[in-house]
Amino acid sequence: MEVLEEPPISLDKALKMYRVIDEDGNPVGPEPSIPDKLLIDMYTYMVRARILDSWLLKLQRMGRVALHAPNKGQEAASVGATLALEGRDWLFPSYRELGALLVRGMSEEEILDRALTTIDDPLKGSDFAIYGHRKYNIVPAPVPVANQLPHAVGAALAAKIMGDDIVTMTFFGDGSTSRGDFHAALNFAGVFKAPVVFVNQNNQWAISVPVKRQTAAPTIAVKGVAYGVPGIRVDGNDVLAVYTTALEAVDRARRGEGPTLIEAVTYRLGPHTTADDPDRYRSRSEVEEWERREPIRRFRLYLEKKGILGPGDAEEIYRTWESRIEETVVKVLDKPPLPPEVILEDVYSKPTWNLVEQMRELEESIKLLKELGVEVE
Amino acid sequence: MEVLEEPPISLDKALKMYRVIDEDGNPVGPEPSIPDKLLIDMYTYMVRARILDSWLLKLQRMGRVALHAPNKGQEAASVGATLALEGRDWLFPSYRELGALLVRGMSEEEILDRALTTIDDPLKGSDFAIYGHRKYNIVPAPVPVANQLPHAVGAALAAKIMGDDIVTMTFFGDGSTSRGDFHAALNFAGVFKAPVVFVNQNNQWAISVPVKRQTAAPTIAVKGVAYGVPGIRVDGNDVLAVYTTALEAVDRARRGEGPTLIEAVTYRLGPHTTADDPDRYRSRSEVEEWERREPIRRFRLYLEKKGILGPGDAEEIYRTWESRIEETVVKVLDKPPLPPEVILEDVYSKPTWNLVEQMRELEESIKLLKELGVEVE
Amino acid sequence: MPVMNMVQALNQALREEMRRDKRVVVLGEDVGRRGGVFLVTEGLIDEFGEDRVIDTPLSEMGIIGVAIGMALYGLRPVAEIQFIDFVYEAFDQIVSNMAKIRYRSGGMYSVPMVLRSPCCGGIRGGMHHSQSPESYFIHTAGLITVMPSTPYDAKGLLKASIRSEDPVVFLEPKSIYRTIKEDVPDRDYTVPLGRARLVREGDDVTVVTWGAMVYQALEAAKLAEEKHGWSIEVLDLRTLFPFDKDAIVESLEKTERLVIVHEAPKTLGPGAEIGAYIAENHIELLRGPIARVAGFDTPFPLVHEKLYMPNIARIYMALRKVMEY
Amino acid sequence: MPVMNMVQALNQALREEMRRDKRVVVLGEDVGRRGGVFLVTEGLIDEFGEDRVIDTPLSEMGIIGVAIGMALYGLRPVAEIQFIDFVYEAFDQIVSNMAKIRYRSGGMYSVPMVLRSPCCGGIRGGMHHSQSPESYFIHTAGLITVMPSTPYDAKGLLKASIRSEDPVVFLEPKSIYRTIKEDVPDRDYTVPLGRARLVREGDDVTVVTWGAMVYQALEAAKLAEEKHGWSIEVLDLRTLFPFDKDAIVESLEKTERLVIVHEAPKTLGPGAEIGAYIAENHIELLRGPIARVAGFDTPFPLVHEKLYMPNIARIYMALRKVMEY
Ligand SMILES: Cc1ncc(C[n+]2csc(CCOP(=O)(O)OP(=O)(O)O)c2C)c(N)n1
Ligand SMILES: Cc1ncc(C[n+]2csc(CCOP(=O)(O)OP(=O)(O)O)c2C)c(N)n1
Ligand SMILES: [Mg+2]
Ligand SMILES: [Mg+2]
Repeated sequence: MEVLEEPPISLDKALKMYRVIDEDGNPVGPEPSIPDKLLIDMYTYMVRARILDSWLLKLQRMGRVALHAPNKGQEAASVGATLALEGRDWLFPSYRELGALLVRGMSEEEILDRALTTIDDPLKGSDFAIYGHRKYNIVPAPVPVANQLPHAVGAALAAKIMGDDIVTMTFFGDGSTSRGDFHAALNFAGVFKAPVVFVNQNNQWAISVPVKRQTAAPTIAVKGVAYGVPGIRVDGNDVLAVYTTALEAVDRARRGEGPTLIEAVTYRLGPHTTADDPDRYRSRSEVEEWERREPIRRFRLYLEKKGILGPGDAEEIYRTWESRIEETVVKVLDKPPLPPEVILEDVYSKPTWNLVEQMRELEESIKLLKELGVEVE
Repeated sequence: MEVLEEPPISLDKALKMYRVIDEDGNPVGPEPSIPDKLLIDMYTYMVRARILDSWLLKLQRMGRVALHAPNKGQEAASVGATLALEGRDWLFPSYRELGALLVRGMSEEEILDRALTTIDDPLKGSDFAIYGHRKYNIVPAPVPVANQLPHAVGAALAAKIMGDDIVTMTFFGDGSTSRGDFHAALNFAGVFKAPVVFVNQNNQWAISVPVKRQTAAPTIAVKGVAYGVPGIRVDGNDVLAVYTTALEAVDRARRGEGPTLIEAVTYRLGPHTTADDPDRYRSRSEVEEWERREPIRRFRLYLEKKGILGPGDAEEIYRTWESRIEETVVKVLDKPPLPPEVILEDVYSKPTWNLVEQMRELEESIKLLKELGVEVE
Repeated sequence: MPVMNMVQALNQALREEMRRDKRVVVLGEDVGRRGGVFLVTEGLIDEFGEDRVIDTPLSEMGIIGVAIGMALYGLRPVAEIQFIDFVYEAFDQIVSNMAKIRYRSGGMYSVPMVLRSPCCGGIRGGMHHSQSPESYFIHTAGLITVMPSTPYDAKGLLKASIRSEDPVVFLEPKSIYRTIKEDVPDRDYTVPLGRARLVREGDDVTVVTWGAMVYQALEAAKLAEEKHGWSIEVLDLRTLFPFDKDAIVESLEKTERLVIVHEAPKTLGPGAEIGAYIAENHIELLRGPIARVAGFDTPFPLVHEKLYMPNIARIYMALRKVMEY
Repeated sequence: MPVMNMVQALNQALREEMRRDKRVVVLGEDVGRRGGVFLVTEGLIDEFGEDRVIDTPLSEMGIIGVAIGMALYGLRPVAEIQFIDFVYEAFDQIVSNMAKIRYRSGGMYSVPMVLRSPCCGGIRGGMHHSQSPESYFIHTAGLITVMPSTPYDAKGLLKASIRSEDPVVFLEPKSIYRTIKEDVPDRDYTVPLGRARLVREGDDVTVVTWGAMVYQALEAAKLAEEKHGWSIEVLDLRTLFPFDKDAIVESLEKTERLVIVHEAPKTLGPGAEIGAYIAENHIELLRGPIARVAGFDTPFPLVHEKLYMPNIARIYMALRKVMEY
């Protein structure tokens, strides 16, 4: 470390908030040039995520999904950021990124199979609220928050070492920045110039803890300074701002210039999870204020003002996906569940002897339960 | 988190390096007004630390000390910072702060009892390279680096909660900033405005890892930004700079204005520990360059130029303490060792039944070893 | 005496201890306004304020590390880990400090704190909201590990833990947070650490268990009695370390048969220590093999958790094994 | 065949595997220029460069978390923890991810990595440079845990671990890093995971042990033979999980007496599982009680470590106990 006489660091981008359109869909500065088709795709992904989210809520209330972490209000961040990736890139999501999964190519059916742990669940009955699929280079999220951050860095470094032209992206919440994993991941990424993009969804709350109680830093983006990682703060409810920022970050990473920390300022409009009661800790008026800023309406207004969506188009998109997704739900609800044996599989590449013994115990116990006429589930 | 339009943060103090005197002991700006007696004390503490350090090295080579982490070159940081504390304040050192222990009032004899694990070892044969004493509010350092940081924050918060007018101070190295404990501690301190002073001894190396490989941040002090904790970078080989900065930070904490992160830029002139061989990873010329900046010579030149030390005074101080410490070493070398039973004590407030059983096993085994005529130590 | 569930009993224990002793503070994620995700700390912030009921940032390492510092200074912190499955980030602080500071300081410093946390399965919590990691704590010298199975014990054991001079890991089986209700005295009492509770008397087999598994064991005992007339004794260990070896031995002197039931995975689950302890010190008491019924040696599954956890069938199979040897 | 110590054998294993497979990378604190504090990785950076021999920042959580990410992507990382005593910061990554990713992803992703680390006592390393925490790993489903006791095995087991599709915790007993030397083939070979090694044949007692304790057990066996003519069999477990139950049972069929020796603290040390396993599945083989000789249930002490660790006297006492029952 040298004696520095001139501060070479500007915190501007980490403290101000970048946005492309305002809360009523009016441009506030130069607009990125994005093909209409992509703009409509963006919109559609957000709508699909919103519909799927509300279904998962419903299915949880029906007892068919163990737990769901609502995405409502945060669609722009996950859709906008993920659209900046190429198919070959790797994604390390958290539990609140339905939009990202869709953008990567996961279908509603695959997501629902997962959530309902049907026989087709690609993760074979794994934990709740986590999604992933090798086909789409999505690594299933761990529930302990921030755990995935060092993984994203490691995968990025691995790609770099192997000479693969791959970028990784990872999502995490404001609360997650307090964890050691965040610290380690940002630090390693900075030191090794890993081609990784960190997308923080600062949705203002970590369950009941407001971001002011999470950190005394003025923003999340500014934390990048501690790691030599550029931090950029964007309006996370402005899908255009998120997309253009992510695109730049992904390009930067691909060019070998290292990681970026993007703070997408957004808001969780729903409860933390289906097990939460937000009225205990935050005011209705705060929620209402953020309802007005929600990303889908806002982007729709923009697209309509620009004439990219004509009258009725938005409703059409909504209705199309509403009925498609409903059909999928019906189909998935009908699938059989996973068989009991899965609970003893995939611990090792081959079952160890204790698991072989325990498989016998499991089978015998199932038989006995039948004999006894006892329902344990 | 609000949308900030004006960056309110200045990184100046975290990027530039504060110093009072240059490498030849000439003032480079306004000098703090410090009583002569205190200046001489500062000097004396540093000299005592230096002498004790070289004794511990020798004693390790003699096989009487298990391991020592040399302090040479870093005396100004630990002495200067600790002098800012009041007696009632709490210290959470690391393993390289002999000067801090002396400033707090620990005697050479207590330190040597510890290092040699004599019958009088206040920590009863605990780990090596750690020192502490309830009498002086010094909590013995854990060897896993940075572990003590959250403790310092917790103690500071406890004092605040109990309404005690107490500040805590903790030391740690540049490498230690990569650990989760650093992250958690700084974050909690920032959020809760804990009355704690973090003193980072940036001695340029974590064993063989240079600070550039430790973090891509331009300085350690700048990391404070991530936590809303003011970071100040000082010349750690300039005891006056360290002292005045620490004094301000301690005052700030005492006034309830929260924590400070001080980066003391210094250099470890010796090996990492007595088990290390620094020639494997760093150049002699680098070491020589830093030899010229070493804090004791530099401060001595200052004191002599100011006439605070007269001709021969410095030699006198050195000789006095050299012989005093030698006497102490001789005395301590003669003390009997700790008895074997200590290894089963202090696990719980009262021994649990398994420890009672194991005490019997230990006693029987010692008897048997005698019978067998086997020496196991 | 009011009827309470375990959540209410724990809440009352905290409240009474905080009233009794100003040094008792509560900290953790969402313990304040939210009252904890299971409402164990509900209302405490209103009575004791933000200084003593502290909503922390999302850092288990920070929560435990800071609580240790508080305890060192002289407070009696009760740190909540939201689910014990998230405790691992704090493992370094627990193993290297919470458990070792007394030893490291030659008895000069101590860390009288409680780490309390909901544990165990049975609520469809999946891999990271269902774990029973008590083995990690039991193996760590310097810690006391406790798990109540009733509201009465929950209150009394938590109070004893808060007053303990040693650090306590206090595990709360969340599946019975609200399902078991009983009379709980509205006044101060403690349940001593280190002592098991005889839940059911019997002559033929000793079942050692704890937490929610007590109720599974009781069901299996009933079944075995109905089917075969076997008389099953059930011991609730309550304190997992230091465990009440005398109670186990006393029971075995009568039954000569041992079954251990726990949710934690079998391999090096707490049952291993109990089994080995008996095989080492009291093998003459055993008529035949011991049996362990435990969580399988896998991560905790989201699906089929009732098959993963010891259930009536699996416990009954073990009883049959030791009886028919 | 060249004579090597364990450090040289490990170094050669790494070198050969890195030559054989480009996906093998090494990362950790001071593993590059410094060659590791015990020189196990010495010279690797010169041959394989900074991309494959990575000096990391001082963060165990980062080392393991990043290694997991590398393994997910397709590398075969060998992550060094400088001393296993410092592994606990990484415990969340180990328990929640390294051990669980295969399960969590329904077998879609895996983490073929090795966490290697010097362990155990005997070098006056004190509380945080001497620990034997293998129980934590053995109890964690999804991990394989290995500890060699000879240079030959060290090389062969490390190679097998690097090639394993499952994550391996590879513990190296540092006190015998340089004290034991033997012929080690200069060519490629592996020692299979999961199989014990018969170190000494005997008819009267089976001693199950591993790591540096193998040599203590051999000394005690010699003493017992000299003093009483007892014939002691010594099994080196080598893989601590999944452990070679068949080898233990086969030996017990002959000796009918079991002593387990390990440095890890006794309570829920690995000996608990071995003891309980036998008491559960093969109690008919036992003539009398088992015995465990283990580290005491305390933090590892700086002073008197040779009294803390199993030594000839304590092992001999156990042999006497099982023989004289
Ligand atoms: C390590 C860990 N601790 C606690 C929890 C329980 N928990 C689940 S989500 C959550 C809050 C996360 O907040 P944030 O990171 O902001 O993400 P958000 O839920 O707002 O999307 C908590 C405390 C957890 N999942 N992991
Ligand atoms: C958690 C942990 N990991 C590894 C070590 C081994 N180790 C001891 S000191 C050290 C380097 C510490 O560097 P720094 O924090 O800069 O302090 P310095 O030694 O330079 O004073 C390392 C890696 C340790 N003590 N603790
Ligand atoms: Mg959030
Ligand atoms: Mg350093």
